[in-house]
Amino acid sequence: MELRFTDEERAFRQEVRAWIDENLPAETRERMASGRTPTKAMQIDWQKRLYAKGWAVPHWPVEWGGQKWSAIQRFILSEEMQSTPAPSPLGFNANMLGPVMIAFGTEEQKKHFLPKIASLDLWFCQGFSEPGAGSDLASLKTRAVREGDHYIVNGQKTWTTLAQHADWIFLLVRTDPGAAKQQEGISFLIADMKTPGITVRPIITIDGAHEVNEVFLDDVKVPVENLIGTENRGWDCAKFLLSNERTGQARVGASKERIRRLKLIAKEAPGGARPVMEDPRFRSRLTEVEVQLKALEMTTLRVLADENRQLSQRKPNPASSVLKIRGTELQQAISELYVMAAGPYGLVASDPEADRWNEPEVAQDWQTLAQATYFNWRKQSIYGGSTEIQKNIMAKAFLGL
Amino acid sequence: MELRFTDEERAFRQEVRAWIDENLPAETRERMASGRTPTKAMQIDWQKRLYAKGWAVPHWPVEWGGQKWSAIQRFILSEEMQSTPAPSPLGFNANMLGPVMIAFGTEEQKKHFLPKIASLDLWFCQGFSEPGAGSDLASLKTRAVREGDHYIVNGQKTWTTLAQHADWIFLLVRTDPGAAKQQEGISFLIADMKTPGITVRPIITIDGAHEVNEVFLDDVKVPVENLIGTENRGWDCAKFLLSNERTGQARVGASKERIRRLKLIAKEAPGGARPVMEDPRFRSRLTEVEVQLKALEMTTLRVLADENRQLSQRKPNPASSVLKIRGTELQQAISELYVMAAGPYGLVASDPEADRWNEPEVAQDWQTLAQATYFNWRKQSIYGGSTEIQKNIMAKAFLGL
Amino acid sequence: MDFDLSEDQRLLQDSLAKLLKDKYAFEQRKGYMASETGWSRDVWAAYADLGLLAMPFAEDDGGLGYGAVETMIVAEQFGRALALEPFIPTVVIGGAFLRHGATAEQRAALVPQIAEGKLLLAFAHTETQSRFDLNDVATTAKKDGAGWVIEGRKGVVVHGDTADQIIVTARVSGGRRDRDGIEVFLIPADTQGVTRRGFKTSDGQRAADITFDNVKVSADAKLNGGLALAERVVDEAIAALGAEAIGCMEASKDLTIEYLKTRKQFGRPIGSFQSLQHRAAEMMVCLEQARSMAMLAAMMASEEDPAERRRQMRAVKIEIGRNARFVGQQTVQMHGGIAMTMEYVGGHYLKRLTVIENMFGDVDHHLAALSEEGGVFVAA
Amino acid sequence: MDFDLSEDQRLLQDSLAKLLKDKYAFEQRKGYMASETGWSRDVWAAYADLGLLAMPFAEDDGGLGYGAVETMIVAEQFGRALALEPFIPTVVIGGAFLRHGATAEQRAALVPQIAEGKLLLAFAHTETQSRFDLNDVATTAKKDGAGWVIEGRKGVVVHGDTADQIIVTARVSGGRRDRDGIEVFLIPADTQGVTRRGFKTSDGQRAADITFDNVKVSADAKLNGGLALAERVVDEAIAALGAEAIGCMEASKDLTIEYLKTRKQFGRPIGSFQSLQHRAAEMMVCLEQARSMAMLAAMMASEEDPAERRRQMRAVKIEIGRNARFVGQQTVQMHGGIAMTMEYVGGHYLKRLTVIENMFGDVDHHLAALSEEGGVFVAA
Repeated sequence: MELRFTDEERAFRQEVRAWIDENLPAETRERMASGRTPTKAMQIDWQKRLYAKGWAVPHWPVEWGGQKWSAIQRFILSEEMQSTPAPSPLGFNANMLGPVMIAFGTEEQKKHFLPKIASLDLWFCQGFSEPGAGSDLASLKTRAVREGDHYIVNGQKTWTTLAQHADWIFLLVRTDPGAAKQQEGISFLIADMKTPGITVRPIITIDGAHEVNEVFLDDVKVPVENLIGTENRGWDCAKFLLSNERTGQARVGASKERIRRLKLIAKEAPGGARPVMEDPRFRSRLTEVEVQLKALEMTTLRVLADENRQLSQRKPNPASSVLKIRGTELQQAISELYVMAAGPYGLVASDPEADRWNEPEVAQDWQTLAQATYFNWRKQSIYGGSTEIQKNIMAKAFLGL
Repeated sequence: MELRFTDEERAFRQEVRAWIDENLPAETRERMASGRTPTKAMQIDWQKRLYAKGWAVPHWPVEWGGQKWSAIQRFILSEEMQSTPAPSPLGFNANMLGPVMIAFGTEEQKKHFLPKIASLDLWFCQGFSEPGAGSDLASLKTRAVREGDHYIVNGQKTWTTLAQHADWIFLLVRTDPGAAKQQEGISFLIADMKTPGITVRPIITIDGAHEVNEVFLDDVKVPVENLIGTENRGWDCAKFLLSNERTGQARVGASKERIRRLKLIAKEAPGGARPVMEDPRFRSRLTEVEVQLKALEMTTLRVLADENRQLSQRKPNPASSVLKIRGTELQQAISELYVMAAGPYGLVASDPEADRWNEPEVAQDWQTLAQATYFNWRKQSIYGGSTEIQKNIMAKAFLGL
Repeated sequence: MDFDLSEDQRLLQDSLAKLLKDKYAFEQRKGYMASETGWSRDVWAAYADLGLLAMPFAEDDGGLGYGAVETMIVAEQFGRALALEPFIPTVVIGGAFLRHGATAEQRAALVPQIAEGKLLLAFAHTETQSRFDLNDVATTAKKDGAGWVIEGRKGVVVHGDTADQIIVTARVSGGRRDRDGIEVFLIPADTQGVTRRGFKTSDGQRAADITFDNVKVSADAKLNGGLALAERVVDEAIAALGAEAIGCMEASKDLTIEYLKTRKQFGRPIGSFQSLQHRAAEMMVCLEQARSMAMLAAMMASEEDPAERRRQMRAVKIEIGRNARFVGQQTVQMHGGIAMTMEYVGGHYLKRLTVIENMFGDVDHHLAALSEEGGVFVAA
Repeated sequence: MDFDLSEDQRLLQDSLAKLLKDKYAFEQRKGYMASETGWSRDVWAAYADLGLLAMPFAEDDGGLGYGAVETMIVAEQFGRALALEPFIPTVVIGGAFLRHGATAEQRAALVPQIAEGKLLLAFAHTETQSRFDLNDVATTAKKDGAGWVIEGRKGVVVHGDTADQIIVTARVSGGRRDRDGIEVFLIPADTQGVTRRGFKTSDGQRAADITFDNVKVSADAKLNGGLALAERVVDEAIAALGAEAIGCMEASKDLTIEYLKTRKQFGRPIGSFQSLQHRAAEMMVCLEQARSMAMLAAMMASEEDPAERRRQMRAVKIEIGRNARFVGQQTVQMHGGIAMTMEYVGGHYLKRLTVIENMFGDVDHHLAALSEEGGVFVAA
């Protein structure tokens, strides 16, 4: 048992930090520091830089652009990007589709797609959720009927994150509606978003953001070579994908960055008689969150260090549910601290067109984002396996029920 | 809608307070103020004084010693006793068996028993719970077989509060084991604790107290005239009893008294640089509890004011579960505040034989009681319908599931 | 003590509920929100017809002489409907300033206009540095002959963009945070030197940032009462906002329970899952506790002892705020994704409840103050 | 970074687990608790045989030279078993005082005795007014020729009733709460003027109230290091207590899950009720988070920067304390009545966890201090 970072790991962190500092465009860093998501152009630009450096997909096999790194090294890169803050490589590409294709794809698929997935030459979105399905993913209804060398796909996907930016989509479709169990008879396809019959309709979330979409599939012709894995065994790919990389869900690095920024802000934030940061109650609440975050950081490292054993057993570590549950809670708690810090000026809505104004602001930028972020982050405990689903998984894993 | 106490109600409160001040023995008040339960002698003495005044069972019909009071008046008396603090009339007698006998008993039973129940001439205990039954009360196994003009009772009761003081017991027994549902075939009996075959064994709780007991019933002969209500319909009595007087479970008056006392204590309690009460965090926690207690006080009054309507409809107000759930939480939260206030000296165990010592105390009395009370009050969310059961009831009542 | 509504009160509740049912379907509300004012002048006129805008004023002044219980009933209905109109700024807050701080002449001139729906008011008290402290006032009022000159800037003036007159706290003497030296002025919004910049609030309603640049007003623009007046009015506003929160929580809870009953997952209604049942029960507990506090607020709104009133109102703010947060968050959580969208009413309750929590002091603000004032049960 | 136990560490864990399995059945424990010492001298001898009592000392001093990870492993096992022996007072705390504050001669004289199980130590720091502040010391030490005279009273000295020597903080100069002027003395319990009054603690263990009345000790009774020494030792004690809490929480969680699987109500195992399943999952989350902090504590126990070490140990105390409270309370709640009784082990975990939370500062104590020191991530 050695509970400290080694000298090599510390040196690696310095190298990563220096490289990010040198290569991350200032506008990207500033936009992210303000608490906003990167623009499409920023995301692509940054991922291409990472790809050129060999750091876009370090967890992939070396032959597909990965690095022979330890889990700790990968954690350090990821944490440094989150803390800078810099964009992380697009999860749909790097953590979802890529590993699925590596595990289940044909050689041709790998050769053709993996470099484009890693470099973000092709932006993928995820077509899993459907209206009415929610956490019950396997109840999906989108149909794909084989006709010659195509599947004809009809149905609807929803909550499709950043579909408006995507070049391609990977999706689960039902190819055998007569299968005995609902998890059977599902297939995993990829499709070009420009295929006729695919329509994207924005969903505006309660904070006013356009992050998610509905995707309508109307007689969409998908070549059979776009099938990943075996027909009717798509649920294997889905399960593999969902159990993959849960450690990322804790987002400890990002939360630490948000906390650091909040401390700076709260030192100046007007609190009547004194800055907000000097209110002992606010500080206690902040410290309570920090302490839990420190514990979560340690838990993340423990899960990571255990990753090789887990991978060889091909079953998820129940502690990974800990990461999702607490990681979510802490991100939400931090968003509430921002709302507290903003006080009455938190009522000012963030204006997506604010850049165009020449007038003085009616509130500080961070104040106007506080409530929007709080509202937006309620999603964290809903998507990617809701907190309720995570607890069901844990109960199953150790109650055996 | 009139949300203030009327002048008459205020005058009534003054009358009650004055009478209690005049009649409550100083030792009783002191013992209760220290956070201890009254001794048997204190309980009996006080209830006899209340009975003589006509205040022991004001919620009963006038012919059986009750008063024609409004629910608010009854609340005022009860709250004043809790705030003094004075013992409340023994719940098993005044709120459980009494009302059941009034509703289901024969004229002979009423005439013989009700005065003794009200005056505590007979101390009753409750034989409902059984080992292995827990919240699933209706799964009880104690058998009563009719033989001539007696029932022969065999079985075991548990969690029998203050059975060591009791003269009599009221109990649920299974008289028809072949009934279709487990709630059927149950009867409600009363029995003299001196009947041969009844054995009481103490259960010591984690705080070291002897409050509850096991009661073994071994061929106990109970005369048939001790049946309350109809044979095999005892569940009706039990349900009636359990839905009765839930408002008392909030114990707002007692919690207010504990809070008041804690504020006095914390003003002196050593907190290093300053008394505990001057720590802003402690004060915030205390205030959070007080605020909820204030809300619970209002909720109690609302439920009380609604009582007549509820009674006529013979179904419990779902808000009464609110009282039990929050009342319990607040009592437990207050006990945790005492633990915090006690600090390191809270580790000193309370010694039941402390009275015998002549040496100086190693800690203040309230400090030694803090953790014991905290441990003891964990029971509040378990007995009398656990918090989980209360939530099931609420879900049923308004989800209709 | 009696918690039942009188016949008249029930009538008031029913007629407003009916009006809102007609006028405030979610799609209609969207239309009002998208309009320039951000609310509906037509619906405002309907409120006037119903007498709502005359409610709190004395009959002598042209009002109905209703009290805090009626305000509670009405605000609760507005909360259920997520109504957007400036009832609280104009009728509750503006009304209270006029009742407690204006001369008979002013009331005679203004109350009928309010009652008819022709005069809108807004209360400008927040400044960039003040956070929630009413006594933290950098805006100045200087004597200018018989009148006054106002200088300063006020932020987040709820419905300040459409108000005809602005009620402004300004300092005539003393340091920025002194309790003495604050006066309240009633200033027509079209007075020279008043500049307003309207914007949307995070719940989709409207507010304004207002600057006062050498604004000259007459002597009678100053109301009587200073900071004590403003605090009394704010306490009445807290009671009304609390009642609005109750309506909002109740609608939110009803919507959620309906959803739990009808939405199916894993082949059964999600309301059959015990963890959600218990959460729903907890929502109910929160709602009932908060409702009790809204009633306490109605009771205390007319309390003459300012220290006692303030303490109880802080408790109201704390308990309603905490429980509203739970109910709002759980409404979204138990619905899942659907309540994260603008197109569904669920998330809008969370947003409105968040804004209410942050008006006139958030939970921690009042918790700190109340615990420093000795808590709830000081004299009991 | 590597969280796996080494072969030796696993061996240590296994052999202690085996010993405790033999010696610490619940009924055996009851016997030890009822004895005069409140713990078992036989079991203590078995610990000595296993080398546990020599663990933290340098090999040169007659020890095994083990570190904080080994202490963690051992303390966790003691937590699982609810062991009653004075391991932390004697070996962890007493040991650390000797390692960091004693002369080579003292160590040569005392370490072998500890290792053989013949010398017991206890740490006397709490005073009636001090609460959790180590620097709040009214007990005095006055120069007396070459030696010292100690005067004062210490409370809640854990296992102080059976200790052979008492480690005492006393003030040689300065005001009651000054950080300067505190020294640490090692005083044989049978020195004239030392009066002990033993009592049970709320978890059924033992402690003593100790008065020092004109107690004369020699010059070498004073250890080197003063308050900084005491703080360093307390940080090591916090790490060990944290590990003990983890063992206690884990056993508590295991017991509860076993109960959920086997106990039936309403015709089915109560573990089939989703609300209890989710609560059990939350227990698991709490345990894993707390366990992470126990590891952090083991890592930080040897940190030389006292400010950094202190900050991290506060975080450890806070997170383990919060989670331990949840696990302890839920153990009782999910069991129901059975865990309210002395005859069942469940409630004893709650009691021990409560005591641990209240040793060397409760959650709020460290929360206040840590938030005033700038929080966890100050330099990160």
